Amino acid sequence: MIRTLLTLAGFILAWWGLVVLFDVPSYLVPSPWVLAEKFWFLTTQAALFSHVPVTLMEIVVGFVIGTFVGVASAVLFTRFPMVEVVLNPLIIFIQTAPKIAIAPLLLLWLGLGATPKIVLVAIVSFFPVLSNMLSALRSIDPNYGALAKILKMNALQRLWRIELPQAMPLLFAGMKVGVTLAVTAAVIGELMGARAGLGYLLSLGQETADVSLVLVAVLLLSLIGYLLYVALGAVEKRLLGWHESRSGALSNVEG
Amino acid sequence: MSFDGKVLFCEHRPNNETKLGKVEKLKQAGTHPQVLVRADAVTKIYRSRMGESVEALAPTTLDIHEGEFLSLIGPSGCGKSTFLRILAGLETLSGGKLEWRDGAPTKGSDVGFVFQEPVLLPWLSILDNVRFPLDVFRTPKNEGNERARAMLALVGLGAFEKALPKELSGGMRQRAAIARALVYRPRIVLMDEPFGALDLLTRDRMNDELLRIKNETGSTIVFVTHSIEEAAYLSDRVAVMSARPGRISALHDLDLGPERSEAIKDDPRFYQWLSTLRKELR
Amino acid sequence: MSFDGKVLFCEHRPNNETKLGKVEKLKQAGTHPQVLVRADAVTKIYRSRMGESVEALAPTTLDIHEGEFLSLIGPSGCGKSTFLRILAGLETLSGGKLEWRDGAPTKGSDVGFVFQEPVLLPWLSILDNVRFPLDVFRTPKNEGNERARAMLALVGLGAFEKALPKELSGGMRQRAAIARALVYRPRIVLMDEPFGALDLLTRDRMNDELLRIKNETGSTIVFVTHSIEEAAYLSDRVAVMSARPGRISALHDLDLGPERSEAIKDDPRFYQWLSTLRKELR
Amino acid sequence: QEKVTIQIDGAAVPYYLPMFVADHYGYFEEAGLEVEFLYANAADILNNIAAGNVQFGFPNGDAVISARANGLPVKVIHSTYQRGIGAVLFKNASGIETPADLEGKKVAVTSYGSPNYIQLQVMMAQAGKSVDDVNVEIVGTGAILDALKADQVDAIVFSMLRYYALQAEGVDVGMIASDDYLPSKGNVLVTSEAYLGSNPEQVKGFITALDKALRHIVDGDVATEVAMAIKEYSPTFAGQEELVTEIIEEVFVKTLWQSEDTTANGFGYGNLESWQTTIDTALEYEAIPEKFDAADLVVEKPSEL
Amino acid sequence: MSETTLRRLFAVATPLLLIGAWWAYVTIFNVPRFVLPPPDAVFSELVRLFTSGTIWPHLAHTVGVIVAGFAIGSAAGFALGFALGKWPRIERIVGPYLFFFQTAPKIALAPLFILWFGLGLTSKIVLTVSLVFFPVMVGTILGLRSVPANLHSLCAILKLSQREKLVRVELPAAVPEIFAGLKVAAVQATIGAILAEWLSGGTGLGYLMVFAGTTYKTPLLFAMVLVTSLLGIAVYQALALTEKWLLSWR
Ligand SMILES: Nc1ncnc2c1ncn2[C@@H]1O[C@H](COP(=O)(O)OP(=O)(O)OP(=O)(O)O)[C@@H](O)[C@H]1O
Ligand SMILES: Nc1ncnc2c1ncn2[C@@H]1O[C@H](COP(=O)(O)OP(=O)(O)OP(=O)(O)O)[C@@H](O)[C@H]1O
Ligand SMILES: Cc1ncc(C[n+]2csc(CCO)c2C)c(N)n1
Ligand SMILES: [Mg+2]
Ligand SMILES: [Mg+2]
Repeated sequence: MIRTLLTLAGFILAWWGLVVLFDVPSYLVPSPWVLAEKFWFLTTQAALFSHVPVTLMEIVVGFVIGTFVGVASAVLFTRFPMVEVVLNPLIIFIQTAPKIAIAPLLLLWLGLGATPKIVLVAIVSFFPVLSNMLSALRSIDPNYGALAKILKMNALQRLWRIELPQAMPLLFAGMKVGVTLAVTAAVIGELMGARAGLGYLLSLGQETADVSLVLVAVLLLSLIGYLLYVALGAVEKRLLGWHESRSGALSNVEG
Repeated sequence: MSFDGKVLFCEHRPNNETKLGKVEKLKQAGTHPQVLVRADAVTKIYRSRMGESVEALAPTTLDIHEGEFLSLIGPSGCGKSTFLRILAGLETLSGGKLEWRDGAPTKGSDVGFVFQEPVLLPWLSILDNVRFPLDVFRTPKNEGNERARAMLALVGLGAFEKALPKELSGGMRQRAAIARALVYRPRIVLMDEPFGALDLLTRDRMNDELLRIKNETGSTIVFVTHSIEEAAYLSDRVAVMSARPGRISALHDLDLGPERSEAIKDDPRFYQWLSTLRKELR
Repeated sequence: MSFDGKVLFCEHRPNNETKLGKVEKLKQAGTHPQVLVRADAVTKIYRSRMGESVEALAPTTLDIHEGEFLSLIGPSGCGKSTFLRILAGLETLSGGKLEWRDGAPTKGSDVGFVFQEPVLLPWLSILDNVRFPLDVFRTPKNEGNERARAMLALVGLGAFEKALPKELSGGMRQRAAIARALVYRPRIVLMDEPFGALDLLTRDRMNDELLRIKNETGSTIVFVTHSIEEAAYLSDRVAVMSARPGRISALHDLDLGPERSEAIKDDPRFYQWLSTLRKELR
Repeated sequence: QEKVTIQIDGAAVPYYLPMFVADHYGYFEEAGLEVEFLYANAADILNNIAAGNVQFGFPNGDAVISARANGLPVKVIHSTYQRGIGAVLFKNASGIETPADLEGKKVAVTSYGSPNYIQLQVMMAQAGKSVDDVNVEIVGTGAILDALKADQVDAIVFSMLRYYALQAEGVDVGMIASDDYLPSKGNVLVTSEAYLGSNPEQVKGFITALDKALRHIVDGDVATEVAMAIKEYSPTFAGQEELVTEIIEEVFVKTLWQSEDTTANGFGYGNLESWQTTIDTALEYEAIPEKFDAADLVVEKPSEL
Repeated sequence: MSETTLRRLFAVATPLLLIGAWWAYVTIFNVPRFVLPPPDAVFSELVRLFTSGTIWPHLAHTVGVIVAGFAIGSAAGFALGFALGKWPRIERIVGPYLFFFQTAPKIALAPLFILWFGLGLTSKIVLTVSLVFFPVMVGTILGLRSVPANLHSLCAILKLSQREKLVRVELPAAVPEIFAGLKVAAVQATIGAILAEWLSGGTGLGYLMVFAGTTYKTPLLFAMVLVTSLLGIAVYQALALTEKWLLSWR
């Protein structure tokens, strides 16, 4: 904790130093002080923190949906490989199709509210979860399948008691990638049409050439993403104490 | 032989009181032993990655009797595990068929399997691993814990219930896997070299415990081992397998009576069987 | 004892010609056996996930002599694997120290290790798995193939060189792992129940092969087994361990002579040792 | 009360004062409308209007021409800004003063299909040169301002509003207004043909409210309204009230919202001739695929709808 | 019908079905062209682009950015993943910055890239790389850390050098995790290339999309979306095939 604060302080000092040393104009990179002022100004005058929950909600709800659908699809794909054959091109199409291009379509189908943003977040966080979960399910030692068969476990029990725990490390890796993409997706969603949210603030900053506003929005967005990431890491640590990736097997130090 | 009469799965459990071999006893009583499952010309051909095929099991016919203790012995790679896995329904057949008297077991709690390697769930403590089948069968948690703890004490792991599998020695893991297979008292238990990683003392203790459990529950046990002593000590019948292609080369009905204890090791018949089996394995 | 004189690692290999135990013979010759490595009050405490600690190895002192065959026997969970892994440098010490006569082995080809479970690389064929150490040591491919094939033939897997590990039976995998540990003729071989998954016949053959290889190369072998017969048949010395905390409770210098063959099983001293060891294990 | 949505180009900047005034003083309510403001880029706005996702839009006039030429059934119902707001922006240090000075300079436009590019072509042609004499760089809307700020380019052709934004940021910028070379329209009120047909009352109501707001601002005190708008609709501009007031008084009130045409015909008058010139020039420079009649696009007298 | 025939059948049938559904949706709901053009309009646009040859420089440019960005990004992600995976201390020190940077929306950072790397190809590749490296890095870290403990023991016994251990044991063992990352990275590479071209430059499929978007040439827009997706699918399939081959031992 203390070290985190120290490195943070060091980072800010270095930033300040560079800005002062090279006399970087504030319209290119504002100094930490200018930024702090902006932050204070936005908080007191422009209800900055009314924008945070808007975006946070889009990210969290979309991410949860995306993760859930990702896991479910992976399970479906491993149970019925044909489903993957049929759906995979469509999935990659949806992933790579520039969201900006299909924005009006999304609005047409989903309206103007939070839904299209949530759907966008869900779409992008879905894919890393799917990809990693598939990989995980396919890596499971067949012996565990045999155990499940002996005990005549039904599909749900197998999923819940054997496959999910086993897939947990890769699933979390997928979720970590997913959560970082979710932030960007929420921003893109808000660019399609919004009146609040950090993505909206960001575009407002760009519209008005206000670098500090842009940076405050970006930093808050990153912070949201980072905190979600850290939260995932904490949950992972709790759940994955048993796994090799958590036991320092690499460094060969004793437990 | 026809499978007449609708007898409930494992309903009929012989009560072993005499010193006669089970099959013998049943013969005396004028009844045939109840066939629980018949492997009828069962074969298994594995197709390897290179497209070559390995005949792991040549057409093999074998009846497994209700309530018996049947051992499989044979050289490494002769198809013992394959046969066991086929009985458990883990392997598809390349030929022949498996006839269950009352249809293949439908409940998970009907069959217990001890794999050749202990297949423990690495994220569960030893207690949770042993309780795992009970959880799957929705046994109340309290009762499950009690039974799992009792089983752990039996295999000498009472002090390790909180440990993770990776924190155990090889033999301890194997014992945990045995506990898991027995904790729900399955009607038929298939064991693939369960005691291979155990020292003599532990092994002897486990042998006796296994017999005790079997007598209590009347389970049918099919048992793979490399130890001839173990096979002779435990079994009603011993099937000797030979390799490439795997098949049953001899099948013996041991006349050592249903009750086994250390005393049996002084029985001259026991030594006779040892030497017979040893010879057949060469 | 001081380690005086700079003798090259494993340079001095006793030539066993008499029927005397090695230690005995060296004593007669007026020399002490060369200590290859000394475990000096070595202890190992595992700290488990829950913060509890398990004393796997109480302070243990043991000299391992150059060129000897030393067996470790003891109940499951007593610390045999732990001790072996400590010798191999796979485990950090919680106390004490390991003194190598000429410094700890620096080359990969100095030490061979057979793990309790066969540790094969699942993506390599059996031949590639066995050749793996040779590839690592940059042996020319041709020579490597030749040596790996010879080793595979020795363990009876000649026909399976193209198979993947998962296509083998448990015992076959174990044999492949043994072949891999021996293919580069390491100076010291540490074997953790290498023959546990093998049938009697294969086991006997492997025992003899192991002795042959040892005599050819003069390697030092530390061997964990659950079979007292095996220990007595193979070893110059047998260390008996007892459990919780693991320690060496007895250390025997078997006076069965350096040359071992089936004949030894008729030697009354062999039976004496068996019963001694059996008693000590109780 | 009818719920309608208007999508406005860009973000909530106080220059959209008429909208805010109409909302704040209940002019929309009077017209039976409950108006929701949303923000997006011009192309999305026009697509959404055409698709029926939103009822009204307030995009740039040039974008509407392009949309209409490509078959989007959109209609300009109020030519709110009488002049174009495109402009060449540059740092004064670059020495640029007239279009002729752009020769040999790096000039960024957002795309070869954008109105900015036509404006640049027209400017160069009128200076007796050609667009080939400048180094045109394509930089997207998201980065074009930063490209200028960081001296990646010498000039950009973009919205003149950025001129004020840059000045507020402390950048020493200059501007050449495109409208002096090629007349066009800035933000205009747009709806779809379908909505105009089915909901003429709402459309009329909106226009009435907007006109009322414009009148309110023009006749009243800009400073008061700007303070109100910033406080309620555009809080990030807090502290810049004076600057904004000055810009609105000098630029918007004098040159954008009012013209000779509006004095004669009321706010939002659609001068078809001037619109047609813009359309024809776009065609001439191949920015639109085919010619069409300005009257099909623009309502000449909004108040008479 | 065998599974492979079914697979082949569906490889053709799925796209056809999708196109059918697209066409039906457009006709039945009378969706206007500027929202979603009918398939035939998009295809004739595609045919026009390819026969006239105008697409080639754009396609080549985008493919170049995708390939370069994917290659450099994967390599960087792998190298970083290796460093962070091997030395948890490094992860503790630089990890937070990396994760923080990664969650920053790239659209917002893009101007910064232009500031640092100019208007040319470099900033586009850097932008793509910044999207590509992360999933590969996360996969690599996990892959390396999940190598079974007993394989580490084997390497310790044979005293494998760091490099040799990586090549002979850790990489093969980590293939599933790394490829899970690479597949996500493939998709990210196409998104990155399009995003980069959307920000600057007058060539590339991304530029054509902006052009099409601002000039309401919806068939062109969707033609580009289609081509981009096909590129993504191609990269993805190539990866899936490679993975299948590498994991044929399973
Ligand atoms: N990684 C670990 N973490 C915690 N405890 C461990 C770990 N490895 C081993 N132990 C404990 O150390 C003790 C000795 O284990 P070891 O594997 O050395 O036994 P062993 O003699 O080889 O037994 P076996 O014959 O069953 O293989 C056991 O009680 C075991 O629970
Ligand atoms: N998945 C597989 N693919 C191909 N061949 C296999 C497979 N599993 C087993 N085999 C082959 O089948 C034969 C029998 O194997 P099985 O495991 O039944 O032997 P086993 O009698 O249990 O031997 P052990 O005592 O060594 O465990 C072996 O020759 C083995 O190579
Ligand atoms: C306050 C404000 N007004 C209008 C626009 C619309 N716009 C975007 S680009 C451009 C120049 C095109 O010629 C214009 C006018 C804006 N973004 N912000
Ligand atoms: Mg087997
Ligand atoms: Mg052990």
